[in-house]
Amino acid sequence: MSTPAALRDWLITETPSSRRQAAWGRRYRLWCDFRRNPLAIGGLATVVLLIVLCLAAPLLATHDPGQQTLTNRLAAPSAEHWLGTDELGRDVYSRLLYGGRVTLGMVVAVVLLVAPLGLAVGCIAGYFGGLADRVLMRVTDVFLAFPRLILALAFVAAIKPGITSAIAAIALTAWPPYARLARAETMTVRNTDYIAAVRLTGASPWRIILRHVTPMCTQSLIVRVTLDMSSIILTAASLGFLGMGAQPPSPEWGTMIATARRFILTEWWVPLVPAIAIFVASLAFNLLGDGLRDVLDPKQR
Amino acid sequence: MTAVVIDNLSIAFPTARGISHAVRGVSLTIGTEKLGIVGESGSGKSLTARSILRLLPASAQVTADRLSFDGIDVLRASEAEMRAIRGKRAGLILQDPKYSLNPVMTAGAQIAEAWRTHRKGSRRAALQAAEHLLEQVQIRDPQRVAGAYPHELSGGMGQRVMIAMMLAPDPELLIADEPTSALDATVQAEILRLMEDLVSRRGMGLILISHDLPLVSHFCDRVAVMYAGRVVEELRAADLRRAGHAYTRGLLDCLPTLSDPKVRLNVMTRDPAWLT
Amino acid sequence: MTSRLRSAASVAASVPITLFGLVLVTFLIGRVMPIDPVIAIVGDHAAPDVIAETRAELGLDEPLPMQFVIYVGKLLQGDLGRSVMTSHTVAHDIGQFFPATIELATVAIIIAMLIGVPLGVLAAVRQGSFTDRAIRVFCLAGHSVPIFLLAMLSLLIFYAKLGWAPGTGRIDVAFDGLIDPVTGFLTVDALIAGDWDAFRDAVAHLVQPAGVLAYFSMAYIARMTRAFMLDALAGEYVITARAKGLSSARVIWRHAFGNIAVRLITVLTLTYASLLEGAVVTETVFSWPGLGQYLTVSLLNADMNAVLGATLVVGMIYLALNLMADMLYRLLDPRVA
Amino acid sequence: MITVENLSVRFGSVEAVKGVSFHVPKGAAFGIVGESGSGKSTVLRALSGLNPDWTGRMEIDGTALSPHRSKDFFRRVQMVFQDPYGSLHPRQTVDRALSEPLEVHGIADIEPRILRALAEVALPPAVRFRYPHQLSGGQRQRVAVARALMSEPDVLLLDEPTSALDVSVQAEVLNLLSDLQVRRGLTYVMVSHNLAVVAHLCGTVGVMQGGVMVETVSADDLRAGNVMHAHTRALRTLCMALEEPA
Amino acid sequence: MISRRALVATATATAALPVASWHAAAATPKGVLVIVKQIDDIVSFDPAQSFEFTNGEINANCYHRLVRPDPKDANKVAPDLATSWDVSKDGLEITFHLQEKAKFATGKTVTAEDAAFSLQRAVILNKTPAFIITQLGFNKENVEKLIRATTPNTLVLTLPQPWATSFVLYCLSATVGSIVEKAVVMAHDEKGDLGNAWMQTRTAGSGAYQLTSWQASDRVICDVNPHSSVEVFNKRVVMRHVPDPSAQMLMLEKQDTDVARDLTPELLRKARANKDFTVTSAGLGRVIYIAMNMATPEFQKPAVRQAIKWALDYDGIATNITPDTHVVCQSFLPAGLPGAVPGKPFKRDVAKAKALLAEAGFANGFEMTLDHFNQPPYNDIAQALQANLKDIGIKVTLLPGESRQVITKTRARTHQLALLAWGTDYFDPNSNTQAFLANPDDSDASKLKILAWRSHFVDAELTAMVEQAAKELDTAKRMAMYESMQRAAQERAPFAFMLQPIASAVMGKGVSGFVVGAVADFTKYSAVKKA
Repeated sequence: MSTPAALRDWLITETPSSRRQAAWGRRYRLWCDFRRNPLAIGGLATVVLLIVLCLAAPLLATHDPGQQTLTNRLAAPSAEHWLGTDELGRDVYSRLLYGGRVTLGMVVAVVLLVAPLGLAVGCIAGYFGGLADRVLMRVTDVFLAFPRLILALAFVAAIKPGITSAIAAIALTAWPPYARLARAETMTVRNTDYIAAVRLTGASPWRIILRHVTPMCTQSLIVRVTLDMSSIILTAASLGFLGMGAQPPSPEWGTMIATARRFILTEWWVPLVPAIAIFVASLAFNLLGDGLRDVLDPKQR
Repeated sequence: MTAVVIDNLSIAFPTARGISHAVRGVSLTIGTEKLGIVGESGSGKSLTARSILRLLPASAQVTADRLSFDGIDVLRASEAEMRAIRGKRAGLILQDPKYSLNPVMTAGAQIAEAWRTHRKGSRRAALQAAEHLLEQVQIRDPQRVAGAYPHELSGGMGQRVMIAMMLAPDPELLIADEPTSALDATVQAEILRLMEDLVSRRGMGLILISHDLPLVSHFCDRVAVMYAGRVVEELRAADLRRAGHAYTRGLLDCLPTLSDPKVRLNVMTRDPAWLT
Repeated sequence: MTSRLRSAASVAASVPITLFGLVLVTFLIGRVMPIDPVIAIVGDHAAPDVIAETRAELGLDEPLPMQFVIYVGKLLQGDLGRSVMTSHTVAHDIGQFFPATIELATVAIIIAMLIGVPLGVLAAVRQGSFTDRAIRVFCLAGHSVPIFLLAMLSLLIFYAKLGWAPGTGRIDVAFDGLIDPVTGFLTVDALIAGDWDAFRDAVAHLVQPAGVLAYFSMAYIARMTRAFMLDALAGEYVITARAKGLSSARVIWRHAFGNIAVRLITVLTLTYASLLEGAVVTETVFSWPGLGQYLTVSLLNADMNAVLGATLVVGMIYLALNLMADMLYRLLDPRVA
Repeated sequence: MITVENLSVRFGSVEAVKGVSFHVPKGAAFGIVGESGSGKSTVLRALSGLNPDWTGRMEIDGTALSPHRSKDFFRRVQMVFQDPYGSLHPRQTVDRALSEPLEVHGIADIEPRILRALAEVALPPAVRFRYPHQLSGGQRQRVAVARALMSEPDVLLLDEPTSALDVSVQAEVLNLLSDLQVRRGLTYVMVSHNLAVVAHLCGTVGVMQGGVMVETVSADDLRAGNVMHAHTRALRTLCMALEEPA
Repeated sequence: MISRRALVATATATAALPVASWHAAAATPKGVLVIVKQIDDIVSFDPAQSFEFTNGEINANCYHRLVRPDPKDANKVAPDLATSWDVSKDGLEITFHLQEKAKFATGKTVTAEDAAFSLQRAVILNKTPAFIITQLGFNKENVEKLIRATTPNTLVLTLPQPWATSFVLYCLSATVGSIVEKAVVMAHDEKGDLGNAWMQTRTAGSGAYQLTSWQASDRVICDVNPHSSVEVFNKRVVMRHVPDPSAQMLMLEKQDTDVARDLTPELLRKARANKDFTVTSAGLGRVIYIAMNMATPEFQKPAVRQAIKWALDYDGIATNITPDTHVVCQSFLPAGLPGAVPGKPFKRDVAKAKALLAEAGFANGFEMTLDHFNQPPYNDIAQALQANLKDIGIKVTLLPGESRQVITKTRARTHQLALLAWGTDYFDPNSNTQAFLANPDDSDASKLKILAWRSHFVDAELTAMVEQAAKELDTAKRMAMYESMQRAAQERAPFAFMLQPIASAVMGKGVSGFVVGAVADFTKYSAVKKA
């Protein structure tokens, strides 16, 4: 265990001696598969880098992201302001770093809300079938049939614009596909012999769902979540575009572009910088998700 | 006289933990005869047979001193040359018609497609030929079957369609990869008898791949027994009782039988020396 | 066949329930919006007696459940009410705005399909190769940019710099008001009027916003096509087809693709539905007077009749498309019993 | 031990099992043989409680079975499935699979029981933390048997337990099953399409065709050819013909 | 269908419309004036109902009124349909003498009968803008007696109570005073709505243009009134809805539009740098201000209100955030309106503001919320205000909202600070003065619930003075009263007036004569020429 080689042997051994070793061995093998996809590795590296940059924002930022200098607005990149200044003379580079915290934080929050909800609804509907399925799926249908952005907009407007309501709004519109996915997975899993075997041990339906069905759904869900992260960023940006996203002075990437897009013909670098950030983050999440799918969910590819 | 010559064929696949050798140094020569290739799952019998038509997965690494079909070097032939062999000169029948027939095309259309690809006839002629072929595989109402989708056919019916399709261009060699293992015992016998009959009547060669040694011996002239990627023994089907290799004998001995009840079955002890 | 129809009918039967849920949720949203709908109608400067009069006119002084009952009652008679923003009936507005969106989404889905599907097939055939990766990155790139930015970049490049595409709007000023709105689809109306120049102009105006939407949705289509194709190419019947000596083009398109076509219809239908509802931002940038814009503006003005009506229509179209995909699946795929 | 009377099972408009009756004494092995679609697996699933839509009467140890089974039933009656690839949860180690029945039934000392179970089915302790995909087909089926034995049942339902295995492995599993029966005094109901396999393990064989049990015959009579029904005779003839190499 | 097409064809007859497709079109079609603008504010074209900026401008081009604001001198009204008028000594009776040249689009001459009907109709319909006339004392019952045509071209208006004549005339110059063609309107009367439903999407006036079609959030097309005596250079005006300012700029550069109306400060700067373009601008009759709700205990202290007024960086915001689009304005009467007092008494003085706060007992500051519209420039201004107030110790939490959401909130009087905008309803100082200062009843049952009421600003002296000023017959004296009220407001009112928006329009290459003004009336499409 002390050397990398020993660790590797410990991980890939065909005869693990504990559950923990078996689980880590499985993860390591997945990692080995994942590692062979350069695009996915690129995506992962970028995501990790972004997270590190955002966590280290206070160390890396050159300015207070909220500090206004009205006399120096929309300045071009310079030694003082590496990426220029925005419409209120704030340092774009520093705002970008802090904005990543908000944006990525929103993404994480949405995912943490959506995935368990969708999983629960889908698994319950799929496993029990019958009335529970019909009721839950009708509710899912209502939310699916709702124009998504409108639902989010209405929700935000009904509460008040801001990060929390944007998160809630995006979550509100994002869960139905997860429920559908989890339901579909559950329906296939439910009829397998291994679930039949568990049923024959006399286990309760809840135990079966929780311990045996959900693990089969989580993998495709993880993939879907990773691929969705970019949509979440983009939805947040669209909300920002329509004035309903994170609100100024909060430096959220989507809101940054949304407020700066009016300078696209004049001070084009102001909207371009957060746009590149969003592009890079989205692409990284997408590539990561694609790579994860190849590994975790070979049948979907 | 068509001859398939396989000399020192090896097939390997790259995996996460190095190269896995599926077939190692197999040599076989097949003429106009009925050859059975027998072995347990993973013994490489299927890969060996498919390599003749170069129908292996893209990741397979194939090497051979010689792999030829009627003098054509299969390893170096162009895709067009291979297409001239596939179907036209050698047919392939797979295990389960549920998967090996295209589920969204009618049986008739699939047979007609095979016929047209190699005979260049009109659509109508092809469909007529298809119905005629279905008659040849002893289907009583060929018109209904021709219009049916694979999932509407029973397993035996589907396998007959498969045979008809492969016979359409009148090939010289038929490779049957476990053609009956998905079928019930009664149907299995019918299909094998049908194949044997067609092959003999048309003077074709047959390669029958199976895990069922007694079964193969009933329908083939010669049997090659494979174990872990190698041919461990080649013998005439009639000589099976006198098989020399312990593996071959083991396969026969471990079967429960109706005629000879035992309290405990014989269990094969695998000699590591078989692998070398 | 009858069992197929019966199961399809049971799916169809669920639609009214879903629609009712849709109406209820929309209605509630409308009521919790912190915007006084009366202000949207009479403005901020109106006198108190005008405000009170309008409030009564709108039935807003009734209790909430009563308002809902009244609304549903009118709805069942096909009365969507009147939009306060446009002074027209909501039905009239939808008739005016929706064709623009449909036209846009339809062209977009056609472009996305014509490019995305072959790319997906190519990626699957060349799985793991450079081509596969290049296609992946190309498609994902379109899905990684906020669509308003994609739209503005497109305007900047293809309209302002290169001059390849006309600007915003549905048609050139020169044709404004010349085409009688028969169907509401400008291209069709231009053809009905026999005005080829107007037709060409309308098509030219469509290409750019539709292209942007198409690029945005292409990633999903290409990705699903690739996944389905990989699935299909791994099928035993593909080996059968190759063993028959078919050309690889025929194996790929007739056999493998033939098997995924029906599943792809579902993907395309859902993408189409999302385009119908999701074109708000593109419509804003391209000044496209579509339903997305109508919905957004109405929502932010608390024009609840318009919001309810348009949401209902979008929801209905969504459900109808879903239903259609389902039916097509049941009718076209011989495997579904 | 097991009595089935006039059991019928419908799937929608199709009657898959039409009034099947049989009786299995305690400690005996009863085989059901038939071709695909004959309804043999359906009988087993109805008996196991996996399919609640049946009519007729079923008793185990004198107790009539209802469509909904008690926890105690699942402790006493266990099943081994045809395909060991499908019957083990792909994301769970052998250890998890074996401890699950113990946890469900609240049985203590999980650790020694698992080790004992592995030993009983002749699996080395090293496989305990492997995933199903790291095991061979034979090993998997042994794990499946071990899992079925964890709750110490009286009755084992075997659904084509060897048909997905190579013949050499089949012999090993069949030997294991007969050893276990002797050692534990288990009652077996086994379903198979292979007459020789069924006759090997079971003293009595029921032959099914088209949802009907056309004949119940002892293994000895079957071997001797003392059969009444034409379908039994046809199956027997085919089996005999293929046993002898050409 | 054919006939409509033919009509359009003749209307644009100067040259057959170029059947050019997009790539061939180097410029907008000849004889067609193309304007890009956000036009989703249009609700109705009926002058008795219309109260939005865009309809106001189009109405001004389609209708005559008795009198109009004078673009040259804000302190005068100019003749329009009425060439002259006589006022009785007591100021209670005004007799208007109408011109005879004005002709409706139907070809009929405009009569005093039409004019009287139009004003009566506005009062009877009692839609939003009706208060401009009804505040003079007209109502459904008396209006037919008090406004009447005595000859085909003489209209006599009797006031129910004495009002300053200038006030009355300014009120009549509003959009609501537009003269519609009685016969046409009444032909479309439905259930006694005086043609309101029909008129929402049409015009029936005697202006230079008439409305041809309106598609909400898409376009408005006006064609020339063939019977108008006004000389017109462009037979057709097309106003297109282009919500995105950058797109407007691109269209201007590509010569796909003649005039762009909603350019941002940055784009205006770019436009000024382009010698092909002509930028025209004028201060609007609007004011952006901060409302301090006096329900909040802190704001009941005058020193706190003054401290906020001294804390704001008026010039910094105007020159940096809103260059070209707003100027500093510290009075409720923005420049260009009659009675407006120039001058900027306040400037950013952090020390003074802090001292005032300390004086009020808030040396350590306090926390407040600020509601504002979540669109530019309000969100930028709000952020700057947040920074300004932080400097004097007031911690502000921004509460952005859709405009009507913020308005709903301020009407419910639940805001603390709110950044708002107010536009004058008619071209008379009374409009804004009354809105900001008059609050005769601060209860929830009040009949006058405008700005003073919404911020609980109760000042009996000013409330009385507002009414006095509206009745003062001596114009000079009247204007002096407004001046003193503006000074008082700066001292006492819970409003910090900050900015006056500037309307700008950019004319593309070869376009001239487009004018914007404090009120929509000053924009005359007929005067626009294209090279």
